[in-house]
Amino acid sequence: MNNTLPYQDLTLITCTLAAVSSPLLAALLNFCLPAKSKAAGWISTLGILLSCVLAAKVFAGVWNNPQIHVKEVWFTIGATTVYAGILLNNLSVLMLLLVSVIALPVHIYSTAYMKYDGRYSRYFAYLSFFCFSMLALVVVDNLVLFYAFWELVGFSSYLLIGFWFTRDKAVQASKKAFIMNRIGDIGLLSAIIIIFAMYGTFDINSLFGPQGIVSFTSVHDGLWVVTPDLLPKSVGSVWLSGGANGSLPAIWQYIAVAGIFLAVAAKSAQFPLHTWLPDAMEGPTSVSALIHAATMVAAGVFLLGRVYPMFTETELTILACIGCFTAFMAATIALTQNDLKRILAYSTISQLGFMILAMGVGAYASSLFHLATHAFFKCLLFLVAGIVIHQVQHIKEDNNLDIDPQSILYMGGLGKKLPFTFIAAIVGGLALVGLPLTSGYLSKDGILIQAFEWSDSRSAWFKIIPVTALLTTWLTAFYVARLIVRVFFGEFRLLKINPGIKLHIGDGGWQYKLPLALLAICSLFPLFSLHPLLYEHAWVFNGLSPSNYLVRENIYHTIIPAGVNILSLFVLYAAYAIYIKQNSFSLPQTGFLYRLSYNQWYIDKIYKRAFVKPVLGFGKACFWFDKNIIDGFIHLLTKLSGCAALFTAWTDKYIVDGFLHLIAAIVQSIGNFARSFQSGKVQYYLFSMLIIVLTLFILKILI
Amino acid sequence: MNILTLLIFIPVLFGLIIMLLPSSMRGSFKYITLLATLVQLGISVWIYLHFKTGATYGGINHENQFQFVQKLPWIVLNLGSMGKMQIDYFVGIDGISITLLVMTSLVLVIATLASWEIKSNLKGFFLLFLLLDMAVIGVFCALDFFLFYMFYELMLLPLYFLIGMWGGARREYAAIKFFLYTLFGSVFMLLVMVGLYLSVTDPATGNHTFNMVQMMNPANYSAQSVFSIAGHQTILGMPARTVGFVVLFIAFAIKVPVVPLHTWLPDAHVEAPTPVSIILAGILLKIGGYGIIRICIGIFPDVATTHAFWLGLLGVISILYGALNALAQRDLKRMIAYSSVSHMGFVLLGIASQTAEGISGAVMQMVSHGFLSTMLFFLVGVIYNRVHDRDIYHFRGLGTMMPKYTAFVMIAFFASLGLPGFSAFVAEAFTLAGVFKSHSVNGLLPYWMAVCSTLGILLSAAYFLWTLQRMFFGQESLKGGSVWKTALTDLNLREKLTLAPLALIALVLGIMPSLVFDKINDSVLALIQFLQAK
Amino acid sequence: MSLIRVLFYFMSVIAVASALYAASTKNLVRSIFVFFVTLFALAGLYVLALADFVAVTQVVIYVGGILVLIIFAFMLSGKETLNVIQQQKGKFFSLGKLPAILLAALFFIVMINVMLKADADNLAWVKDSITYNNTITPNAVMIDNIGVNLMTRYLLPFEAISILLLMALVGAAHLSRKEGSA
Amino acid sequence: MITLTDFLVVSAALFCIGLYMIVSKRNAIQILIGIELILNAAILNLVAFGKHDSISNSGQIFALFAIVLAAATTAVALAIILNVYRKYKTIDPGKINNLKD
Repeated sequence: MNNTLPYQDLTLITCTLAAVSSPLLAALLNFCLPAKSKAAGWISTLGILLSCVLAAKVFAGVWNNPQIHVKEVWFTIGATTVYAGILLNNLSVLMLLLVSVIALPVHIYSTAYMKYDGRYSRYFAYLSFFCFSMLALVVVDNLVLFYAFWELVGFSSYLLIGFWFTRDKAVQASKKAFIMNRIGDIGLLSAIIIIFAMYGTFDINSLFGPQGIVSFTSVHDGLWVVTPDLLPKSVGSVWLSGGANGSLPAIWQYIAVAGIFLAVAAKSAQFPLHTWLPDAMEGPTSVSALIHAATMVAAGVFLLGRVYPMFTETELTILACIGCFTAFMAATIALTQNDLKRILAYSTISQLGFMILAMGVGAYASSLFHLATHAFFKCLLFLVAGIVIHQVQHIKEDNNLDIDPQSILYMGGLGKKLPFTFIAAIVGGLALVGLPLTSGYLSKDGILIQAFEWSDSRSAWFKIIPVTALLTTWLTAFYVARLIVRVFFGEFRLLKINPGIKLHIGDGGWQYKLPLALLAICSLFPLFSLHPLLYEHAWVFNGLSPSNYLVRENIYHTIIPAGVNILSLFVLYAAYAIYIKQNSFSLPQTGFLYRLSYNQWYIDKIYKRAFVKPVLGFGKACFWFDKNIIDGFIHLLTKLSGCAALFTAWTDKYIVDGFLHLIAAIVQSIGNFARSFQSGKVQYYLFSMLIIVLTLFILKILI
Repeated sequence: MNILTLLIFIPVLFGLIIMLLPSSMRGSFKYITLLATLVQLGISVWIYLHFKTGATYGGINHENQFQFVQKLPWIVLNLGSMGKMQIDYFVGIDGISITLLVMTSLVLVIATLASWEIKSNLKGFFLLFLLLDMAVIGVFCALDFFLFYMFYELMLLPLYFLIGMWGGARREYAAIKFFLYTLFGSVFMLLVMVGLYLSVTDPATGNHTFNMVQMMNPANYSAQSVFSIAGHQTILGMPARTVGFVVLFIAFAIKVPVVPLHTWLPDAHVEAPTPVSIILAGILLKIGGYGIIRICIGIFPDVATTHAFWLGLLGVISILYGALNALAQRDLKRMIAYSSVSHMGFVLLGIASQTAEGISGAVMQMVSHGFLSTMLFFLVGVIYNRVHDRDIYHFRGLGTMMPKYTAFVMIAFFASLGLPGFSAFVAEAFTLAGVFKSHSVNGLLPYWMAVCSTLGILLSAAYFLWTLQRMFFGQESLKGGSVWKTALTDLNLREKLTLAPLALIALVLGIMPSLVFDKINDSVLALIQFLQAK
Repeated sequence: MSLIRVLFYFMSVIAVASALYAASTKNLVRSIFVFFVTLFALAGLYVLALADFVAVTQVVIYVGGILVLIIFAFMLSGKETLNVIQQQKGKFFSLGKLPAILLAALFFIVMINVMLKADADNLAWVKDSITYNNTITPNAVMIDNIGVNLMTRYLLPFEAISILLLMALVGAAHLSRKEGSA
Repeated sequence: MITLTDFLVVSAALFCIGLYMIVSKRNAIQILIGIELILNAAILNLVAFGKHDSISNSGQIFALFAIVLAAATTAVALAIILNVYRKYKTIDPGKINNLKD
C-alpha cells in the first residue's frame, strides 16, 4: 500500500478493502460449513452488515471529496506492468453503498425465505460471493480486474439462478444467462484489448478519469488517435511506457464501443441480449431481487458510467435508441405476462432501458440516480413478489394443488390477507410508476425532461425517443396497476376455482417485514431529496452531474411531470377499472399485438432458430468434417499406404519371394524330374541312359 | 552432481529399483513411483525457488544466461578431415523452461496418483511410466538438439505401449495413430536437425555442433551451408530455411496439436488410461508449444516472422474449430480432448504474435492448461472408473449424488472456460491482448484475429455449461440404473488429495499470475529482443 | 550283282525283317520263333562273312541251346505271361512306344552316320591286311587255325570264359532252385 | 563283293531293333530276346571285321567267346526271370519297381 497517502485516505482504503472482503470471508466460511447449517445465514448477514457499515463510512469520507486512487503492482508481463488497485470516487462509493445497503435486507429476507432449503449454507455462500464480486467490481481501478469481477458477478449469478439445479428450467436458465453474459464478456474483453493496444494501460482513472487520455482522443480521417500535445504530462508518460501506438483505424473505436455496448446489453439485459433475464427468474426470488433487479443488472449502467468518455456523439445516440427501444419493448411484453416474476423482470428490463436511454441522451447523472432509486423499489417489489409466491406455494402444498404459484391468474384479494406486504407493494408500485413523493418520480422525471431537452437540439425525428419514453411510462403505469390489482385486489381466484382449500397465510415474521419496511422507506423521496418534486435537488444527482449543469430553464420542467403524472393516474384507474370492475380481460387476446407481447416478441424463438441451432449444427458439421474429412483424409492416407503396403506385400510375396520360390520350384522340379527317372523301372533307366548317350553322340557328331 | 541431471535421471533410478523387485511386491510399485515423482517435485520446487531472475538471466540465445547448466562431452568422434563430431550432454534452463518444469513435475505426481486405477501388469506400467517421466523432463532441460531429439523420441516409445497395452477398446488403433502421427513429425525433424548440425559451427571449437543456443546465432552458420541465412539455399524450389521451419513446425504442431494435425488427440485420449491421458494433455501438448518457442522460433526467427500470419491463422482455426467440435461431442473425454485443441490454439496464437504479452500469455496458458487438463482428465477418470462409461447422455443429476465431485468438476470447468480468478483467464486475456497489439507493435497479425479468438472463449462456455447442465444438474437419471447408483460414490480421500492441489494452484495462479510471469518475464523479453534483432 | 551279294541282301533282309517282327509282335511265342529265324539268317550272314565255324557255333549254341532255354522259361512262367500278351493286343503303334522307336531310330541314324564317317572299308588296318594278304579268302579253311589260336594265343581268355560259363551255369541252376531248399 | 559297311549297316539295324525291344517291351523274355539281338549285332560286327585277320582270327574267336557269353547270360537271365516270376507273379519289368524312391 502506498505509504505516502494521508492517514484519512489510508483508513478509507482499509475500510473499502474490509467492506469488499468481508462477504468473501463469509462465503468461504459458509462453504466450509455443512450444507444445512443454520449459522450460514447469520454469517453472511453479519458479513454484509459489516460491509454496509464500512461502506457508509467510506461513502461519507469520499462523497463529494477528491477521489482516492491507490494501486500496487499485480504482475508484470513483458514490459507492461499490470496494477491492482482501488479507485474511490463518487460513482464507486455510491455503488458501494447502494449494493451493500440493498444486499443487507435481502440477506435478512433470505434467512427466512430459504429456511427449509437443503443447501441453505451453499445459498449464502453463493450470495456472499456475489456481494463480494459486486462490491469489488465497483471499486477496482483497472479494466482487467473490472473484467474479472464483471465475469465473477455473472458466475455467481449463474450459480444462484441454477441454485435449484435439479429443476431443468432453472439449469437451462442459468446456462442461458451465463452464455449470454459471456457474449457480453467477450465484447468487453475485446474492448479492453483494443483499449490496451491503443493506450497501453488498463488503468480506469488514467483512461477515463477527469484528465484521462480518452478525453484527448478523437476520431478523424478514418483514424482513432490520441493527440499527444494536448496531454498533460502526468498521463503522457503512462501510455508511452506501455508500448501503445496511440493510433488505430477508426473502425476499432467502433468495435471497442460496440464491445462495451455488448457487455452492457448482456449485463443490463438490453435488446438484443435481454432474453436471459426473464428466464433467470427461475432462481430463488431473493436472488432475483438482489441480483436481477437491483445490483448486477445495474452493473451495465455502471460500466457505461465508468467508460462514458469513450462514446462519441453518434454512439450515444445509438445507445439512446437502443435503450428507448428496449424500454418500450419490455414494457409491452410486461403488459401481458402472467408470471408474477416475469412481469417484474420485464419491468426491470424496461427500467434499465430508461437508464441506458438516459446515458445516451447525456443524462449521465439522472441515469445513475435512476439506477439507485430503481434498485430500492424494484428490490422491494421482488421481495413482495417473493412473499406472495411463498404464500401461494404454501397453499399449493397444503392442498396439493397443481398450479403455478407464480401465476397472477390465480391470485387476487391478497391485500386483506397480507396487509403489510400490500402496503409495501403499493409503495414500490407507485415508485415504479413514478408518482410524486416517491423516489422513482425524481429520477424518472429527470430522464424524461433531459431526453426532451436533448431532442430539442436535434432534428424532429429524434423526438421519437422521448415520446416513446413517455409512452413507456404510461405502459409502466398500466402493467403495475394490472399486477397490483390482480394480486391484491378483488377476490382470491384460487378460492373461486377450488372453494375447499384452506388458507393459512400471513405477512411472515420480522425477517420478512423488516426488509420490506427498510426498502419501502428507501423508495420514498426523502432519502434522496428533500424537495419531493425537483430532481435537481437530489444529492445523488448533484454529486454525479458535472458542476456546470444547466439549471431548469425551459418549459419541459413543468409540463412533463404534470402531464406524465396526470396521465399515469388515469391509466392506473383505467387498469383498476378493467381488472376489478369487469373482472376479466377486455383486451383482445388474439390480436397480433397481444401475441407479439405475450410471446415476448418471439425474440427467444428467433435466437434459438437463428443462433443456437446453427451454432450447434455448425459444431456438428465441424465434427463431421473432423471425422470424415480430416480423419477421412488420414484414413485415406492410411488406406493408400495400406494399399501400397499390400502392393509391396504382394510384390514381396509374388515377385521377390516368387523369384525365390521359382528358383526353389525349378530346383524341385528338376529334382522331381530327375526323381522321375528313379521310377524303379529298369527299362526307364536304360532309356534315360541311352538318351544321354545318344545326345552325346549327336552332339559329338554335330560339333 | 548437477541438479537438473539429478532431476532427469531420478525416475530411472527408481525404475531400476522397481525392475529389481520381484513381482510379488507389485503392491509397492505405485508407492515407489509416487516417491520418485514426489522427490522430483521437491527438486523442481527447489529449482524454482532458487531460480534467479533479472535481465542477465534471460537465456534464449545467450548460453551463459542459462541456469543450472551442465555441459559434458558425450559423443566425440574424430572424423579426420571432416572435423570432430561432437554431441554434448548439455542441459540448462531459462525462464521458458522453469515454469513448465515445475508444472510437469506436479502433473507427474498427479498422474501417479491416477495410476492407482491400473490393475494389470504393474511392473511394466510403472517402468514405462518412469521412463516417460525421464524423457519429458529431459526434453524441457535439453539444450543440445541431439539430446533433445533423443528425449523427444524416447517419449514416444513408452507412450505407445502405455496406450496400446493399458488403453480402452480401440487402443491399438489409437496407439498406432498416435505413434504414426508423432513419428511422422519427428522423422523429418531428424533431417532438419542433421541439416542444422552441418550448417552450424561452434565458434569456440570450430566443429559442427548440435548446440541449440549456438544455432540461434546467425553468425555461426557457415556461408554455404543449407540453412545459412545469407546463403539463400533452396530445397525443392523453396527457401531452405522456410522448409526447415515448416518441417520443425509440423513436428511440433502435431504435438500441440494444431488443426488439421490434431485427430490423433481425441482418439489417443479416449483410449488411453487416465494417467496417460493426464500426461498427454498435461505435458505432451506443452512440449509442442515449448518446441515451437525454443526451436522453431528460436532457430528460424526470420521465417517465423515472415510466416507469423499463417501461424496465427492456424491458431485461430484451432481455437474455433476445436471449440465447435467439442460442442458436438457425446463422449466426455473426447469433449475435453477437443477443448484441449481449442485451448492450445491460444498458445500458438500467442506465440505467433511475437509480443511480450502474447508469448507470456502462451506460456501461462501452457502452464494453466497443464493443470486444468490434468484435472479434467482425472475427473473423467473418476467417473469412468466407477461405471466404465463416459457418454454425456448417460448421466444426469450427478450433482445430487456426488456433490463433492460436482464441485470439483465445476471448478475445473469454470477455470477452463476462463473464469477470472483462475489461471486460464489471465493466460487467455493476455494472449489476446498481445495478439491485438501485434499489429501495431510488429505488424505480424491482423487485428481481427484477436476478436475472432474471443469467440472461442464464448464457445468454451457453451460446451462446458452444456455438459454441466446435461450431466450434473437436473433430476437423477442414469443409464445404468441402480447398479450405477451404488457404483457412483463420491470422491475418496486420494482423489480429493489429488484434485485439491490442482484446483488450488489454478486459483493461486489466477490470483497471483506473477508466480509465473516473474520467472518468465526476462526470458520473454530476451526472446522478443532476439526476434526483433533477428 | 554277284550271287553272293544277292545272298547277302537276302540274308540281311530276312534277319532284319524277322528281327523287326520279333520286336513288334506282342505274341511271345511268335516272337521267340521269329527270333529263331533271325538267328538262322545271321548264321547265314556269318557264312557270307567267311566265318563258317562261327556260323555253325551260332546255330548250335543259339538255336540249340539258348532258344530252347527260352522256350522252357516261357513255358515255365505259365499263364500270366499269356495274359500280358492278351492285354497288349492291338497296340502296335501305341504312343508309349514312340519314345523307344524314336530312340532306336535316332540311334540308327547316328550309327549309320558314324559308320559312313568312319568308312570302315578304308580303315588303315583293313587296307594293311589287304595289302599284306591277311584277309581270309573264301577258299581258306580257318578251323584249324582257330583251334590253334584258341589253345595258344587266346588260351587265357578261353579258360576264363570257360570258368565264367561254369559259374554262370552253376548260378543259373542255383537261382532256379525252389525257394526254401537253399 | 560285300563290303564291311554292308555288314555294319545290318548290324546297326539289328542293334537298334534290339535296343527298341529292350526299352519298350513289357515282357522280360522279349527283353532278353532284344539283348540277344544286340549281342548278335555285335557278333556280326566281330565276324565282319574278323575277315581281315586271317592269322590270329581274333574276330572269329571273340565272336565265339561272345556266343558263349550270350549263352551264359541267357541262362542266368532266365534263372532270374524265373525267380522274379515266382516272387512277383509277373515278368513285366515295368511293374517291378521296388527301386523306386
